[in-house]
Amino acid sequence: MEFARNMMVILLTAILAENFILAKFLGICPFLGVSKKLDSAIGMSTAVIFVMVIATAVTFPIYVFLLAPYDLKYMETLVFILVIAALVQLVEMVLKKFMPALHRALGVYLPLITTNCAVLGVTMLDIDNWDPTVGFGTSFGNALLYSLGAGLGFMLAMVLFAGVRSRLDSEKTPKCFQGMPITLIAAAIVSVAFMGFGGVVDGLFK
Amino acid sequence: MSKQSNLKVLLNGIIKENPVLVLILGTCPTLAVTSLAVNGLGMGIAATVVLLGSNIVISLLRNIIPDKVRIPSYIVIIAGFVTIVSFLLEAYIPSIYEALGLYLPLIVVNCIILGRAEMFANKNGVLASACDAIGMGLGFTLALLCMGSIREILGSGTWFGMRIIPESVQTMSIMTLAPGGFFVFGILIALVNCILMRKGKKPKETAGCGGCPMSGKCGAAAEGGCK
Amino acid sequence: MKFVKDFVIPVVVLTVICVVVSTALVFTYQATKPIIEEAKNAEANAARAVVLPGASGFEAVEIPADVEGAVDAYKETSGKGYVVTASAAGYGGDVKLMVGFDADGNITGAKVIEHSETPGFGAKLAEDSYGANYVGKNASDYTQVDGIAGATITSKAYKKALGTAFELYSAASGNSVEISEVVDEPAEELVLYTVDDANAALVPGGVTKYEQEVDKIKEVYIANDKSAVTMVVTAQGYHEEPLIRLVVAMDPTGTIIGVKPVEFAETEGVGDRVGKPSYLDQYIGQTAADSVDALGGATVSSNAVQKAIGKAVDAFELVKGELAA
Amino acid sequence: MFEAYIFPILLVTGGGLLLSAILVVAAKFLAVKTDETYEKVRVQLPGVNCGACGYAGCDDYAHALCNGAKTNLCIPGGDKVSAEVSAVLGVAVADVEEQFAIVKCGGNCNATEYIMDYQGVKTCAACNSFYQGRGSCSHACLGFGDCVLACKYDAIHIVDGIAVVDKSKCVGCGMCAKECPNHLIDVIPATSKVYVSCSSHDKGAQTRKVCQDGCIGCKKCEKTCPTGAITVTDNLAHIDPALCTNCGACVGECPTGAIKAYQI
Repeated sequence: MEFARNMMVILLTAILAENFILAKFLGICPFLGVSKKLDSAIGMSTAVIFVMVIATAVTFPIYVFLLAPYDLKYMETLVFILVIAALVQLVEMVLKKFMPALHRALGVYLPLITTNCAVLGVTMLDIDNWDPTVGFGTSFGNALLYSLGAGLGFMLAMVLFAGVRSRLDSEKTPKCFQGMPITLIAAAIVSVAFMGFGGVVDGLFK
Repeated sequence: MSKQSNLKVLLNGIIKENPVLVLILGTCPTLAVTSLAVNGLGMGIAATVVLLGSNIVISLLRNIIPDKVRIPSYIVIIAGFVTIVSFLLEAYIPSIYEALGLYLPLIVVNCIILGRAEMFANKNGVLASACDAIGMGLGFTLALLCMGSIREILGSGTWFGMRIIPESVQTMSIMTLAPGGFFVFGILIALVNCILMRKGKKPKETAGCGGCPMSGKCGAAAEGGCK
Repeated sequence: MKFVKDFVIPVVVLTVICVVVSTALVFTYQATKPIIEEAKNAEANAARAVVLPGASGFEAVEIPADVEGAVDAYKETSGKGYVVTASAAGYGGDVKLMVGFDADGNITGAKVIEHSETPGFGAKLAEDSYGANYVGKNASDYTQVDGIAGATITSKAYKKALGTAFELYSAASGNSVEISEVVDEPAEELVLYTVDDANAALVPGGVTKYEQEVDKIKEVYIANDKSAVTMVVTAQGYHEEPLIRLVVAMDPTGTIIGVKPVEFAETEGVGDRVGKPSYLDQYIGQTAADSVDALGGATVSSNAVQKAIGKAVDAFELVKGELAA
Repeated sequence: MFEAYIFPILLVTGGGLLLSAILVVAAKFLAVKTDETYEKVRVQLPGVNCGACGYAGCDDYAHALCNGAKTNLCIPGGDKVSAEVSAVLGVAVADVEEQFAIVKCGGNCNATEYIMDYQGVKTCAACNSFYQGRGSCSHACLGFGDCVLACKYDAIHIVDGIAVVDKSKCVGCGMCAKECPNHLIDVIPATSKVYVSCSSHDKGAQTRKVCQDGCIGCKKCEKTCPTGAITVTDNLAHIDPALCTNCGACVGECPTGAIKAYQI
């Protein structure tokens, strides 16, 4: 029971309380650029979840077994970004080969993910949340869960926003507010709502 | 583009093509770090130093790096500079290092730096790229500084720590939190749009994809995801 | 040739770049490492000096592994005392607290060095002014210091971290200290009286009803031995229609000797704290209604109580003659 | 000494080499075998995925073309695409039967008026589901431009409240026809110049009351048409493009002007 409760706390905090876009400001470039249409938003978010989980699966062990024992924390940035860039290429090839339909839907967004702050951000946050006292198994599980939650939070914000934007476009907004500014103000309001979740998650499980 | 006088390239970065307010690039640090003006300034300067270094090195090596490994080598160079800057900050200005926290290493994936490297540095001489880097860097720092100042003054009533609004007035602490960032950024871009419109130029329609290095290869831009 | 141009050169260039960049990194890291260490220590020692005034240098002390929430412990080189850091889970995340002790275990200073509590409420505990309340307290009476209203979770976390700090102190200094546990103050319930019970509680000698209406107050009672007067006063609370009814007792000189709640329909958990003895008893010994400041987070209900008691104080002037001189 | 200096350099360079090796090997093994003709043919097709050729989009049509489908089915591409595809496949060029879209509703703002000031979601689909739309005639064009959004060739616009097709740009892909909730848009061969600009099956009296431009089912056109191309079913005239010789007799005869002709 304790294990399930702990998992739910990690997952829900990553999705709601510390939402990657609306609370942590990671991945804003695609958020502003790609959330214009619902299908591109969903496509992008699925690709991001896919790469986030795989990136964590690869970078977390690298850090725990290769970097930490030799006090190489400063190499973290260089190694992680290289791994993510290579990973994106690999995922694109694998998708193209084995799942052409999925590649046609998601492959379009994969190059955009290499320069996406959210993916590198999640790998680094996993390292911050890693405490060495807990065994590798559980902390690796937590890291994967956290990146899955982060991806789902990313998708929640993107899809939520594709809906908001399509309604915003048909409304009459003042000339200079059209396009980006009105979207940002709408994002501000939505992020206030997400701020409220902080207490909810703690209250729910404490 | 390369024949312009270097000064023009410099000014272009600050006003005409301000990376944050006009091209809407590098928005992650802009929103995240500007809860205090001094943090905005710190991030701006750190990004400028990295941009300057990487632009110079990339424009030096532009004929040597073959096209096949262009992106990975740029990434390695930029990551190198970012790590060096974070060492210097951690050693000499620990307060800024603590404040920037996670967003300092994230400069690596900042669209401005990779974008300028891909768009400008690998096509022009060292001096022009250096000027462009300084221009873009200053534009970035200015935008961050004014974002930071607005949010700090409204949010905690101080500016660079000096108290502006008297203690008795209740400050809007939401400005220092996440929603404030979105809100102030939206208002700033609306302001820039108004100025651009009054001068007759159409505000930049594509959001972020225009200057993003990956837009060439990325389907989202082509598919109009960025309109 | 195409193979070389197409495959070998790119890999070679990339490898060379990797080697160059990583060597640059390694050398810069080794160069700046001492400076970073020294900067970190200087910063930490500065913070420790704030918490333990007059400290010259610190040396690390082994901390027991089983102490939950322990971060580190340092002994002051000239034996002036100890500085320990402990952390506890607060509202928004962990609250890291640095506590200084003198040689025999009294707190010399407490400072929050890391927290993510909500600004305006939990963050108030991080201000130095709050830490100062604990100076001089020791292991047994540190729980008496009351937390900040409106930030109960953070206040509890603060005290829990202090408890851990005491454990670290006893481990570091060797003299074992009896640490009083953080006991949650018994949740005060709102005890409502009927008018007669209130009168009986306030004036043991019994009261008789005063026949006239005094300044719009209908129920006024005079103590049989004329030593006190009690009045039932009302005011609109937070929700406008339901009233706050209190029984206020005053002695011949006009000082309040007690206030009992008769009717209290304020919001549960926020407004009704104003009806509890811990707040109402503050009026005892006061002559004016506004001498007790409002309760944080329940300003509207506190103002209503003040208004009600104010009515009693004003009416007292008219009925003063009835009491014994 | 080794750990602090040499190991990080080895780690980074080794890691870089390992990653690039994996990528190169993967590029070799995972290379997707795409046959050239499919690529070359697919490039010629406009990529509108409209389905006018009868296949599920351009990729599907390109595959079908590789195994011998007819090269003149791509309506939007027209003769140009048909010629290029035949050139690539080395098949005889067959010209494409040009088509374009028509809007079977003439009820613009001077012919009819709205019965409500609709403030809901500004799309035809939404408006149509709200008590059959805002027009006094329930079959009318709602004027919110769902078809305009669907058209990739910018060939249809809202003029005076109703959709109007711009013949010069329309390629007949039929994407707009799919979007229209009242199914007012048809795709007819370019050869026929005359069409009925109404889709109302209401009784004549009712149509006359709500719209001056509607077909009241008086059957005059049916009588005067020399080739019998017009049939009036359920109070609405329908012209069969195959029989129609564009003589224009019906246009003059129609009392309400519901039958319109193109000038080309």
